[in-house]
Amino acid sequence: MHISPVMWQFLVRWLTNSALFPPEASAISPYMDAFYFFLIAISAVGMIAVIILVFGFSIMYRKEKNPVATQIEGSTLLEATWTIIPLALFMICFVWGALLYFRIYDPPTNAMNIYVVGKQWMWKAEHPGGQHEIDSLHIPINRQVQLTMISQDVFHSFSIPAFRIKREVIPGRYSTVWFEATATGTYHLFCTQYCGTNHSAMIGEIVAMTPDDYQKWASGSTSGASLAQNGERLFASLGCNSCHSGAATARGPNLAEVYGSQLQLADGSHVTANDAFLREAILNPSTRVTAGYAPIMPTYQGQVSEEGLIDLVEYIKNLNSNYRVQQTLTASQLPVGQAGASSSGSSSPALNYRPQETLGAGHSGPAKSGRTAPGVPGTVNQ
Amino acid sequence: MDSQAIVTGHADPHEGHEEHPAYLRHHFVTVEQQRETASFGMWLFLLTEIMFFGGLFMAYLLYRNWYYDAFVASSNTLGIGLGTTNTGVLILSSFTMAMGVYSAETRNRKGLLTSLSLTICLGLVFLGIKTIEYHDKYTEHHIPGASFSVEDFVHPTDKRDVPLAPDMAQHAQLFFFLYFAMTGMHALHMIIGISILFVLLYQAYHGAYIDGHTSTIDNFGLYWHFVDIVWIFLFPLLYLISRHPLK
Amino acid sequence: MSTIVSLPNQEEAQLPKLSYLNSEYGLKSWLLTADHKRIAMLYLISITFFFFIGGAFAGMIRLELLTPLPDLVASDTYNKLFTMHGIIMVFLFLVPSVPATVGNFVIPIMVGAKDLAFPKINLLSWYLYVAGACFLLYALFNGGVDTGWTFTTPLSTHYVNTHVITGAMGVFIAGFSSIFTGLNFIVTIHRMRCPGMTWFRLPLFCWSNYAASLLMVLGTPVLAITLVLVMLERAVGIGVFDPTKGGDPLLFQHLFWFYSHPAVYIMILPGMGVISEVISTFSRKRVFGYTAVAFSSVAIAVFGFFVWAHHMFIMGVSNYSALVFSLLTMLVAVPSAIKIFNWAATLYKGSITFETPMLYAFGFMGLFTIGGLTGVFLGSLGMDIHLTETYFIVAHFHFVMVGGMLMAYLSGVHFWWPKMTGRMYPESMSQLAAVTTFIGFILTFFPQFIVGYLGMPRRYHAYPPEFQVLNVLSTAGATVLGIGYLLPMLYMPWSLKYGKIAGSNPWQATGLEWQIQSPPLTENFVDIPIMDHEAYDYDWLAHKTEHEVTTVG
Amino acid sequence: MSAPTEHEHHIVGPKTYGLILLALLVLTATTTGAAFINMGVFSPIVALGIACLKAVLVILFFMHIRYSSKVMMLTVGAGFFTFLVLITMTLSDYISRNWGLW
Repeated sequence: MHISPVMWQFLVRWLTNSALFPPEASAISPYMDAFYFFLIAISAVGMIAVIILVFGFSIMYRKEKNPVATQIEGSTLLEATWTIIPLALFMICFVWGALLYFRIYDPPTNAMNIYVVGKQWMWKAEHPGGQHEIDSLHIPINRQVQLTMISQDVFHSFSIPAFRIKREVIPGRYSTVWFEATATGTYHLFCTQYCGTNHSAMIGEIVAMTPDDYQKWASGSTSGASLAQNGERLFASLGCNSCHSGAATARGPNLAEVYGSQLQLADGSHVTANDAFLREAILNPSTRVTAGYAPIMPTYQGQVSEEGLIDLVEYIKNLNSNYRVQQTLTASQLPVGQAGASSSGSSSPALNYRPQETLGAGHSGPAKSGRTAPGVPGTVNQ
Repeated sequence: MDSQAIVTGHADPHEGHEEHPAYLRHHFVTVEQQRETASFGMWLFLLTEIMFFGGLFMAYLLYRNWYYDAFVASSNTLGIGLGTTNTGVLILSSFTMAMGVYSAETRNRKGLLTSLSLTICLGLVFLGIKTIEYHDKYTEHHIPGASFSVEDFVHPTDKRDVPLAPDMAQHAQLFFFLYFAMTGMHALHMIIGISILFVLLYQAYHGAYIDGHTSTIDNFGLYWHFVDIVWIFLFPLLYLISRHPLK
Repeated sequence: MSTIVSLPNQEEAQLPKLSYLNSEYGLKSWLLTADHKRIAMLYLISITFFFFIGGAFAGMIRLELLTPLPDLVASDTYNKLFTMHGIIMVFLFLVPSVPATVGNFVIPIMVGAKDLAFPKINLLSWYLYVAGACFLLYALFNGGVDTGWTFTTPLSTHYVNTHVITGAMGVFIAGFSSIFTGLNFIVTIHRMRCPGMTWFRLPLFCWSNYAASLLMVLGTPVLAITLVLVMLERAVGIGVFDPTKGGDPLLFQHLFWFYSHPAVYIMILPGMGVISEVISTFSRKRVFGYTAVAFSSVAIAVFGFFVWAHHMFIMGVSNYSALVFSLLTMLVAVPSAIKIFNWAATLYKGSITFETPMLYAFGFMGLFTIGGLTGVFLGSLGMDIHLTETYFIVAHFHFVMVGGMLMAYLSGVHFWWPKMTGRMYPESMSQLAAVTTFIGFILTFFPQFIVGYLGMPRRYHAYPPEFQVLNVLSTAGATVLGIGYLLPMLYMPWSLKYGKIAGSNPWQATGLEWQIQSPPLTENFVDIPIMDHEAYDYDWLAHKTEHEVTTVG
Repeated sequence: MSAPTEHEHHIVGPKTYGLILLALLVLTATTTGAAFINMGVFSPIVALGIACLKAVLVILFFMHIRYSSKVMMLTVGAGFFTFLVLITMTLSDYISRNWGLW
C-alpha cells in the first residue's frame, strides 16, 4: 500500500529516534521511572487478565458452541478475591507513590536556593548572586537546587519533564520544589497550568552545566548587585530600618539572624521564620504579630513587586548584624516633618495611626510609636 | 402484543377504596404514595439547598480563622438586638406556618387563611428589619467595594473593639461580603417564599387545600422551616460568637 | 435449569396501533408533554446536537495540533476551542447523556411505574437544560469563553475578558437541570416501584442511576454556589478567591472539585448500568454477583465525595491531606475493579451473541479498564507530580469519559432503540460503526499517554517538534473516530422509516421494559404490573415465552 | 407487599407546636444571653450547640421528621453528613498546612 510521503517521513523519524521516555537528567528520575514501570506492569497484568477472560469466554461460550446458558448466582469467594487483590496492589502503589512524593517535595536543608517568579507569560529566575534570567534557568549539576517560586498573577506550573518534577506556582504564596541535575544538557521548561492567551509560549530552557561552567556563567552574567544588596537598598528606602533598627527600644523586632529562628507570636503560637513567613510579614504584618510588639506596621501590599519582596527576604536571610542598618538609619533619620514631606503623595493609612496601650504588653510604648511613623514611599521598582 | 404479559392481578395494595379523589395523579396508586412522594421530593430539594449554603458556610469558617481579628471587629458592628428580634420573628413565622399546615389537615379554612396571612406578615417584618440593618451598613460605609471605609476598624468607635492594623482592617471587607452574601441569599429565599405564600393564600381563599389534599401546603411548610433553620445558624455565626474575642 | 433463546419471528411482528409516539401529534404535544418517554426523546435530540458541536471543536483542536507551530488558529481561538469543547461535552453531553435519555425512558418502566414521580419537573429540567445551553451558545457566538472548563480563579475572575459570566450562568442553570433529573430518579426508585419490586429485584441499571442521582443532588449545588461567587467576584470584585484581597484561590479549587470529581462518577455510573444490562442480555445469564455490582455502585457514589483533592496534589494543598486523599482515591478504584471482573464472570458459561450493543460493551470494558488503571497512576502521589497537567491526564479521562461513557451511551442507545422506536437499527452497519469507533479511539488517545509521559503539557497551542509524530497519529485516529460517530447519525434516522419491525422483545431480555409493546403506550402499563421474579431471570422468561407459544397457537 | 414503604400520616397538634415554639424562643433568649458572658473558646461552641438543638427541634416537629419513615430520617441525615464532609475534609487541608515545612 502507498503511504503519503509526509506520513512516511514522520514514521521514519519516529522509529529512528522514538523517545518513549524523557531523558533521565535528575537524581529523582530513575526512581520515578522505576515506579512508572511498576505501575505499567500492574496495568498490563490487569489488562491481560480482563482480555483473556472476555475473549476466552466469548470464544468458548459463544452461542454456536454453547446454545444453553447455565445460570450462576455468584461466588463470595471470587468477589473477595477480586476485591482484595486489587486493593492490595493499589495499596502498594499508594505507599510507593507517597514515599516518592515526599522525596520530591521535602526540600533538603543545604540546597542552593534560586527564586522563580512566574507571570503571564514568562519565567523570571533570580540567582542569589544577582543573576537575572528570563525563560531560562542555568543550574550546576550534582548540586541540590531548591526553587522558591511565586506567581505575580494567575496559577502557573513549573515543570521540567527531564527532571520529573513539577510544582504549581501560586499567586500570593511561595511554593518550593527541589532537584539535583545529574547530566549536563538543555532541557524543556514548561508552564503546565493553563494561564491564559500565551500559555503555550510560557516555556523556557533549563541549562544544566558542570559546576565550573556554572561558575563561569554566573560571574559572566551577574547584574552587579546581589539580591541581598538590592534588598538592603530597598530596606533603607522603604524606611524599614526606622523601626527594625535592632535597637533595644525599637518599635519593630530585631531582624538580625531572625531567619530560621522560632518566633513567638502575639497569640501565643510559634512559627519558624522562613521565606513564606517573612513575605507574609511584609504584606500582611498584622496577621502574625511577633509577641511584644504592637501591630503598627503598615502593609506594603501593592507597593513592592514580587522581585522586591524576594530581595528583601534574601537580605533579611543574610542579615547577621544590625551595624549597617543603624548606619543607614542615622543617615535617613529625620524629624517628623521632613519624614512626612519626604513621603508626601503616598499617604498610607498608617501615617496618622496610634496604637492602643492595651495591646502588645511590654512594647516600647505609644508615646514614641506615635512620633515618627515609618515613611512610606510610592511603589518601589528597581 | 403481550403488552401486559406479567400482570397477574390488580396492583392496588388495599382493595378497600376504589374511588380515587380528583387530586390523585394518574401515575400514582394511592393518595398515601402521592403524599409521601411529594414530601420526599421536597426533602431532596432541601438537601440541595443545604449544600448550596454549605459553600458559603465553608468560606465563612475559613476566613474567620484566617482573619480572626477583622471578623471579630466587623461582627461587633452588627446590631445584636435587631438580630435577636429577627430570629424571634422568624421562629414565630415558622410556628404560624406549622399552624397553617395543621389547619389544612383539619380542613379548617379560616385557620388556614389566618395562619397563612400571619406568616406573610411576619416574613415581611423580618425583611423590613433586614432592610434597616442593610441601611445602617450603607450609612456606615460597611458595604464592601468602592465605598468601603476601614475607618471604623482602625479607629474603633465601639469600646469593645480593639483597633486593627490597616491591612487587617481591609480584610473586614471579606466579612461584610460574606455577611451580605449569606443574609442576601437567605433574604432571597424569604422573598421567594413570601411570593409563593401569596399564591397559596389566594388559592386557599378560593377554597383549596381543605379537601384533604395538603401536599402543597406541607411542602411549602418544609421550605419555610428550612429557611428558618438557615437563619438559626446564620444568627450565631454572624452576630453572636465573636462578642468576646480570644486575646 | 436452562434457557433456549428463540428470537421472535420479526416478519410477523407489526407496530402497535397506539403508542406514545402517535398518541398525540403536533409540536405542542411534544414541547408541553409530561410523558417521560417523549422528554427522553427531546433530550436525545438536544444532546446529540451538542455532542456534534463539541465534537467539531475537538476536531479543530486535533487539526491545530497536527503541526507543532501555532498555524491553524490564533492562540486565543485555540483556548476558546478547548474551553467550549470541555464545557459543552461535560455539562451538555456527558452529565445528562445516559440518565436523561435512556434513563428517563426506561427507569420508570423498569420499576413498573406509569411515569416518573414528578413528570412536570422532568419537563422543567429539560427546559432548564435548554436555557443553560442557550446561555452557552450566546457566549459561544459572542466570542466564547477561554478560561478552561474549570473556570480556574484568579484567571477566570481577573485576567480574561471573555464572556465568563454568561458561560458560568449557563453551567449554573444546566446544573439545576441535572439536579432535578437526579431528584426525580431518586424519588421514583424509592416510591414508585410496583408491588413485588423489591430493591434487590431492581435491574442494575436502576441501582447505578440511583447512585449517580445521589451525587447529582448532593454535589451540584456546591458547584452552583461556587459559580455564583465567581460571577460576583467578576462583576462586583469581591475578594473571596482573590489573593490580593486576602482570599484564597485554592478555596475555589476545593469547592469546584467537590462537585467536579463526583461529577466524573455522575458521568460514568449510568454507563456502568447500561453495561450490566447489555452483558447480561447477550450472554443470556443473570449478572454474576448481582449484590456486589449493586453495592459497588453505591460505594463509588459514597467514596466519590471523599477524594476530590487528588486534582490538587501539586497545587499546594497540605501534604498531609494529600496523603489522605490519595489513600481514599485508591479505595474508590476498587469498586470499579469489582464491576469489571463481575461482568467478565457473567460471560462464563453464557450463551453469547455479538450484536452491536455487546460490541460496544466489550469496547467499554477494555477502554474503561485502561482508563481506570491509569487513574491509579494519577492517584498515587509521586507519579501524579510528573503526569498531572500533561497529555497523560488528557488521555486518562478521555479513556474513561469517551472510551467508557460514550461507548456505554452508544451501547445503550442501540440496545433500547427497538424499544424507543419500535424498529431495529441495521445490524451489520452498526457493528461496523462499533469497530470503527474502537479502533479510532485507541489510535487517537493511546499515543497521548506516551506524549504525556514525555511531558507535553495539556492545553498547549504549539508544542516542541519532537512530539509531532505522536500528535499526528492522534489526529489521524481522530478522523477515524469521527467517522465512527457519524455512521450512527446516518443509519439511526434511516432505521426510523426502513428499519425492521422490532417486536416487543427482540433481545429476549428480562427487564419489565421488554415485556410491554414497543414503542410503549403513553401510560407504559395498562395495569400496574406485579413483579414475581428476580431480575435477569431467564428461566422465568423461557416459561413465559413457551406459555405464549402454546396459548397463541 | 407494596414496595413503597407507606407510612400512616400523623397530624401534629397545636399543643406540640406551641411547646416547640416556646422552647425555640427560650433557646434564642439563652443563646443571646450567653453571648454576653465571656466563656472564652466555649462561647462559639455553646452558641452553635444551641443552634443545632434549635434546628433539630424544628426538623423533628415542625417538619414532622419525628413522625415519618426511616428513609426520610436517613435522607435528612445524609444531607447534613455530606455538608460535614465538605467542611471537615476542606478544613483538614487548611489546618494541616503549617504542620510542617512541606
